[in-house]
Amino acid sequence: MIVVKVGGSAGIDREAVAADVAALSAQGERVVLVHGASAETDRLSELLGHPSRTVVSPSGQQSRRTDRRTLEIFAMAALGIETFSYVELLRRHGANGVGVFGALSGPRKHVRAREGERVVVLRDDYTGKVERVDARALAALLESGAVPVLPPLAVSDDGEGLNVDGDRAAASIAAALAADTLVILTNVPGLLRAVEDTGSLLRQVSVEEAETFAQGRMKKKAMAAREALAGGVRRVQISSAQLDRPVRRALEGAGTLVG
Amino acid sequence: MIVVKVGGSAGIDREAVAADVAALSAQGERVVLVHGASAETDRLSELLGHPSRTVVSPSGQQSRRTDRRTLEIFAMAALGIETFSYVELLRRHGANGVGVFGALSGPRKHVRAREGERVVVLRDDYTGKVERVDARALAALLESGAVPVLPPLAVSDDGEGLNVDGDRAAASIAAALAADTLVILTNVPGLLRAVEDTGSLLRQVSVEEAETFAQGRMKKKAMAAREALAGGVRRVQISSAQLDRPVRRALEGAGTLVG
Amino acid sequence: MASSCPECGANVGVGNKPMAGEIVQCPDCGTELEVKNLQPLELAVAPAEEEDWGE
Amino acid sequence: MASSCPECGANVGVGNKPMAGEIVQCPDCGTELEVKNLQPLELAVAPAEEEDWGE
Repeated sequence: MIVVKVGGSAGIDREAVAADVAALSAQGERVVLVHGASAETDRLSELLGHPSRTVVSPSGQQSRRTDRRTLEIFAMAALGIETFSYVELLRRHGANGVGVFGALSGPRKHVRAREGERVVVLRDDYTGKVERVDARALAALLESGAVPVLPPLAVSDDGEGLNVDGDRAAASIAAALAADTLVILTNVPGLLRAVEDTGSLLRQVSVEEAETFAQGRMKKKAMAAREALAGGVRRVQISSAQLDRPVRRALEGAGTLVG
Repeated sequence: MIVVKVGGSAGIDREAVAADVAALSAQGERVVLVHGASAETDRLSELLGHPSRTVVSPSGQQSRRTDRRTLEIFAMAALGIETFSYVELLRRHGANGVGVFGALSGPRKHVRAREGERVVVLRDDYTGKVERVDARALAALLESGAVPVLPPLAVSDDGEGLNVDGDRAAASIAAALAADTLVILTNVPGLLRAVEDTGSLLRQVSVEEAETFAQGRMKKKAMAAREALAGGVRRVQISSAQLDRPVRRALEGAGTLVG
Repeated sequence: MASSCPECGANVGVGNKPMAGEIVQCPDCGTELEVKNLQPLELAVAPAEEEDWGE
Repeated sequence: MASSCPECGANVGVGNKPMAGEIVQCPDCGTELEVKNLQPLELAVAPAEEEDWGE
């Protein structure tokens, strides 16, 4: 069993990823596909006149301000564009892709943000963390031959949709389903010793090294790797989505092996 | 096992429907919820500058012109707004709603439309009919305690999303899952002898009578009733979504019993 | 403008400004034909009429 | 403006233009407090800092 996380930034070739996942599925491999939604959300937010805003946490981490309207636009982009496209593309390449929303649950988070010199708790922020995965439902879908496709969207127990980090959601899913491998596909070759030098690829790192070298969004991927490995996943590979047959290349060792 | 179809027109109280489905699910009843998307699609189409267009079939039936851009907007509205909202609301009322896209397959249809005096085949029309239901996947989800929530969206074997009629999709699902009852909730009390007289409710009709009295969109519901009954579903009830506890009222006999 | 019927070979007139996708009937065999192409004019048997549409 | 700390009762000053949701620290017991309400000024223990966000 493999969980594949593919980023939501612009420039990701969805069809290359879908074709590769379909090929693995055809060989009898069980695959769950988790995807991002950032680029489509930004574009749709612009079109709908509610442009994306960034907030900065006290520790300096940037993230999307997710008020209710942004969450609604995020759902349209994540489910209505990304999940929709991956299910179309998986079917085009012979796999039974099934989009699933509602298998991920967790609490809404009390997010803090810097406002000038002050720090405030954002009360109307629909950001969350995955704490429970409906492994039974996902396993049942896998059992029936489907390739589940999940957006980075969870639901709180109060019945609120939540914007969650796709990498860490994929780690939770991989742990909950006792997957062998978590493949994280992104728009860089892997973990780089020096961020600006794409030649400085680290082929294998420990979790500690990963967290030391990771910058910006890669920090989340290092955190996801830690959580997946702690959850019993045997292998985490962070590799590029731009390669031909990107998933299989990652399984063959492309990018960075963490753990 | 019950399949509930709720319309996508404006004025439908989603929370009333979700609360009622959740109550049935809590009593151990297996329920699948299929919903429409017309009002949200019209609104989103306007906002995105691609206003909805209607085409008229040679027989005079009006329908949504579904070119590729409209299909994409339809997916954002159906999955990203309606399915998303129903999963939120079901969770709010204690049920494990799981949005599912990809369980319905079928061919793209060669749709004909009147263009002035002429009749043309619309080659780029993403409208379809449900021919296959992934009953294994849906049964597996029901088995795991979930309430599957499905948009009126199918996928063709060439991997194209398709706008399908929600009523007939619900009939196909009910037949495929050998459901006892198909409940169709809409914004009128039921099948009316005289369309303009909401007092002229027909409490019980044969399929032939249903098809005779049905006007406009109700024709689709009569067609769906025929297909469900022919597929082995024991009972079809067409009732109002505006009632308090609309699903249970329909099960208790509100609206029109067909068959 | 005219072209030959793919079914029976008869000559089928399509008026002076045919539209892509337009349905015309072969005057000889009565088959419903579709204007597949305009330049050059090409006719094919039209797909069967479907009675239903989407949402 | 000032209000009492819900933990230790000490008097907590919040400057003249506090913001809803603003975090302030109790000068006595050091607890992190959140401005729950402005009129009247009301303080509550702030939820724990979370290290991560969404997409």
